[in-house]
Amino acid sequence: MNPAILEIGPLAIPVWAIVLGVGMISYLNSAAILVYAERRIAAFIQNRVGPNRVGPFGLLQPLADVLKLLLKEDVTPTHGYKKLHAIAPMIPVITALLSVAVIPFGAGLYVTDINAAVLYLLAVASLGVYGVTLAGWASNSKYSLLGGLRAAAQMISYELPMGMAVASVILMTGSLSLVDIAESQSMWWNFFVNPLGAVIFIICAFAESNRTPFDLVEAEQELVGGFHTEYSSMKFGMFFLAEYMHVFIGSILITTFFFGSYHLPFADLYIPADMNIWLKGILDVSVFTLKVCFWCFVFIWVRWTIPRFKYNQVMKLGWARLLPLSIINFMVIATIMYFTN
Amino acid sequence: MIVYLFILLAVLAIGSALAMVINKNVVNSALFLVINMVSLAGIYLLLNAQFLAVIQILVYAGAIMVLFLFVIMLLNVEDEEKLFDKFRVKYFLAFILGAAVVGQIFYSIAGVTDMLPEISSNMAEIGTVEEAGDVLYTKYLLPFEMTAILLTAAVVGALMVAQYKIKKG
Amino acid sequence: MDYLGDLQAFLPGIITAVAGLAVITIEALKSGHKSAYWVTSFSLIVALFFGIQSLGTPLQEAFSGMLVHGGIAAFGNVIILLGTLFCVFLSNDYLEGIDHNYNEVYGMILFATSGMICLAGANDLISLFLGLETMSICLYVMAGLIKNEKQGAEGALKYFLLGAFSTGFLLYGAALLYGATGTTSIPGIGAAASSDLLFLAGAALLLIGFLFKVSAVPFHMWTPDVYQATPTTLTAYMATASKAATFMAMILVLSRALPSVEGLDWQAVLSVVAIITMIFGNIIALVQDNIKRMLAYSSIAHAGYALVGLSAATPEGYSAVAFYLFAYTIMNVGAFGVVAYYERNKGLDFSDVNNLAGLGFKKPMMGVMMSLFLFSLAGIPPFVGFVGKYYVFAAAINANMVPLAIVGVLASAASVYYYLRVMVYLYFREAHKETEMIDASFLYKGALVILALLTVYYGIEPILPFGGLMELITGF
Amino acid sequence: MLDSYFPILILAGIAIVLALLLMTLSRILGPYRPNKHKLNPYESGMDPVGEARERYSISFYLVAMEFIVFDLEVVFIYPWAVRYLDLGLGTFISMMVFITILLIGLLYTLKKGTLDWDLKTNKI
Amino acid sequence: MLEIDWFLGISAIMFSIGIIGVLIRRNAVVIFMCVELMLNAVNLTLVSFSSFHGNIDGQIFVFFALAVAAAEAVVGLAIIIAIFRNNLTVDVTEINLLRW
Repeated sequence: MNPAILEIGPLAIPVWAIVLGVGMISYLNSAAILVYAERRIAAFIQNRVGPNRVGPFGLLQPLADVLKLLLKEDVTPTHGYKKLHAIAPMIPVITALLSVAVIPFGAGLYVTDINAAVLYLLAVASLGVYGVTLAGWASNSKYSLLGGLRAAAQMISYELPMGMAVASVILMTGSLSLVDIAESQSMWWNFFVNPLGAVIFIICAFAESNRTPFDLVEAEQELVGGFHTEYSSMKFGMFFLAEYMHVFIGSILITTFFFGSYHLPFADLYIPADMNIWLKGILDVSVFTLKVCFWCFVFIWVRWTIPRFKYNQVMKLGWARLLPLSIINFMVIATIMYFTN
Repeated sequence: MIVYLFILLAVLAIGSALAMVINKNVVNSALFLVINMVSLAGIYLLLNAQFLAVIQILVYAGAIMVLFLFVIMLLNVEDEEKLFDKFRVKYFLAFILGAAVVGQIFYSIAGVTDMLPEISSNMAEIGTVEEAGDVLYTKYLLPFEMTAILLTAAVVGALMVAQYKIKKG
Repeated sequence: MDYLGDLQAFLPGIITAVAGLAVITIEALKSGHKSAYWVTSFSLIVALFFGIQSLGTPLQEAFSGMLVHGGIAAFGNVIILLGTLFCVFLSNDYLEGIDHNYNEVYGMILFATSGMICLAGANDLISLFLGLETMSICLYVMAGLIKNEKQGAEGALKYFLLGAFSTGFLLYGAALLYGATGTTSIPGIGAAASSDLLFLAGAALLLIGFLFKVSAVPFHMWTPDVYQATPTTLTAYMATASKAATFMAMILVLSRALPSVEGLDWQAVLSVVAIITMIFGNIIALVQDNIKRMLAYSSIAHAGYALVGLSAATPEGYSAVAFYLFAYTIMNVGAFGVVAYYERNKGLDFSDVNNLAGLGFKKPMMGVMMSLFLFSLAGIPPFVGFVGKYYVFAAAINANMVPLAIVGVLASAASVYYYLRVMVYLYFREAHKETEMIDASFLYKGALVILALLTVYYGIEPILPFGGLMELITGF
Repeated sequence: MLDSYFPILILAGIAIVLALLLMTLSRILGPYRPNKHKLNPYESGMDPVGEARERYSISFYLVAMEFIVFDLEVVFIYPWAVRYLDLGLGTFISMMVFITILLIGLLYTLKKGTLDWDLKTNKI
Repeated sequence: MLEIDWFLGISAIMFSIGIIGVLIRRNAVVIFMCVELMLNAVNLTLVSFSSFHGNIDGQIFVFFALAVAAAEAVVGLAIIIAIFRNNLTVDVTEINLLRW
């Protein structure tokens, strides 16, 4: 728990509570903003107009979407397991929200700093697999089950190179705490010293979010909607929400691990150490937000420009290319670090 | 506070263990086992073993149980129709044996609780990643390398057993 | 840390593990390449060489207390490697004959051997547990090797489920011992031993785990099915090397971690188990028609004889057990080897004892060999089996356990019946159907001859004037 | 130490409540008029053929199996990555050996067709 | 405050539930899950002893127990797949196993 306490007049609010609240709200809102952004950007890329009816510039479109989803009929297919069918969509949302706890949004602006934060993130991510698997299983449909199994296999496959890429970051930081990792990049971003790890991590983040070019799970031509073929109403909405939250988290993690977190490049050179705490806080948060927005944009950009892989290509890329590459990258960095120290 | 948390987790752990054993549906059983493992991770936290708590979720719930689920789904294992259809000697023996083990272990535990120490004060430092790293690769070097052999052997063996071999020649 | 010293201490294990990895790599790059077999044999010979070289060195710790080497542990390594080496020699031909000569089998054997060496020298509950599991997991796989027939997979499943079940007990025992003493080191546990209930419960659960692995009687139900389902030469490996390793670990644990504390009378428990095991194993073996099941029950009975030596709990008893394991390994690998030879012939199911009728004269060499190993298993002089039993029972008598020794001798006398029965079929019955018998390869025959020579040599060695093996073992 | 996990507990509570809330909202607001055809599983407008829960290639199993192994590798690597600079050359080499052994296993499984979904030997 | 026998008690109860499950269930997959439950229970014992003794050996033991449980799961499920291929069932009473 962040020990810092913020005193505003007579109120003494612990910083962690503020970060928790703001973080959660931005997580939830990110989905809405991203849906709108995705549509507009897609339209721009495809030379269309995009949503522009609801509100100014179509800004209220996400709200209308949510309302629509809420008012739809909730259908559970026959012979499906009703309870599992209802539980499955909740899992990815919950696991996505849980990751907010360990991420630092600025110097001192974090909810909690636990000893095994990186492993915590991996553990939470690995629990997300249950959502898709169970959704596929509970729907009693061929497409759903195959889609669920495919999604799960793909997610676990890309978790490993991701873990190894993070391991190569930990070699340099010597700590599993995200706060330490963020702090250690005040001079050199990890991207500058470990570019291969960064690239691997980015590819894995794309694959983890199950979006094009890795959206085999819902490859429409083969599997209709994949594991959520049989979902409607808000249950479907929650899978949708989780997908965009994963994009958001992916961007946050890319930023935190490899692109300097809340630091400007080579910040040590020109940011004075005794900067006003409020000013510093605002600077950190805006730098962080900007970077995250950039990566969200990249996610959307890639989705609308790159075609989909075949499933066996995806698996081959994960196991036969990225995993050995990430392990070799790890070993090389470890060797260099060991013999230069 | 901690005591209430402990009771909650304990009830969750034991309840899910029981539910796992008496549930007819295999997928449900597997999910109850996952709940059991997650609540065990919570109990590890109460014991200040923070690193292990995370590992428990990562490896058990996130990897081993996923493998179980995959196999259940691949094989489409059917439900057991009759779990307690009729009285069997086997069930009786099973309960006797289970009760005997519980009784015996309770008895042994009850005999020694006074002698065992209170929770160690330096425990918060012991459960960390750094502490584990310090001994794992020095004192426990041999088991560490044996683990690699064990895992490789398991992978090779499992592949050999699971794949359908077409006879040579 | 003294890494070079550690490497040297675990050298046989390292050689086998590296060879196993090499075999896997060969199989991955060139499927079915013959060199895997040669790598296996060569590495085992080298490992055996180093193992023999370390005989006679005093018992020392290595790997910061995880492992002991030298002394009785070194002798354990020699037994394991010897058994493995001959099993590999026999397996090549046999598996070729039944169309299951996959290179992975050699990899599994090598990994299992590495685990056994870790187990036989374990000085810490953690390395003991890992060694045991490495061994067991490879054995589960071997039991499931013939998976295209129902029997193989069933045997593997039974072995696996019961094995994993017993692992739970063993681990719980280890956990309670750790709780009672605060350390996982075996000498450390011995030093902190107390007679409180936690310690006793831990010791009891640990023993249950061990007794399962050596298939002592209340925990033996997997043995016959598994032995029957496994390819015969691999059964020989299961029955000899793995048992030798487990017994060696038991010797180390019993003698160093469980000293005679008040209230913990494991000697009595073990002697009761030994009596039941000997009686039960021999009686069921009497009625078996399948020769592999017969050998399975006989191996249960032999575990009983070894337990007699353990329950004596004297240095003499422990050395007797070590010698007994040596004797058991060479004669049992031999017996299974001959059975495997018969079984390879198509036409009849030669694992049925009735179908062996009249084969003794048809293939005289195999017949003689079979009789020799069976005589030795029955404990008839002048073969090594007799010497082993003599030492074990003598140790029991010297430890004031005369009734135990008497039961052992009686059970052993009863066992003569079923061993001789096989010979009666081989020599004194008419063959009811003419079958073509294949010729065994030179290496196969050679391995069996060497085993037979060892059986005879160590049977008469104690009366030879120069220093015997038993003196060497008792020297530890 | 437990303090630092307290926010996670709160967060988990909020997340679960939120998920349940969204679920019940749609239950309350949405209509519910089921009929047989609506509840049929989707199969391109046809009546479903055969059982949904068929049996698939064991490649899924093989992938999950390799995942377990390398998940454990990651678990063993992290404490090492934190401490290895202070622990000496022996530790460094032993980790390299560990990784190499697991890579041999990976090579083996890949060569044996783990990722080949249509391989004959991968059928159940 | 928390006392060690509470933790050991939970662990013992879970272990026994596991034993009972192994003995009464007929589905090989479930039997295997019960074995995993037993191993989990033991891990809890180890962690609580480690915590109360104040040394890390018990936790390291759990580390290796985890690795072993993983290896067992890998091999065990492979065997279950193999037996399913032959018998089209994983019911142990139909495979004539476990004749006690």
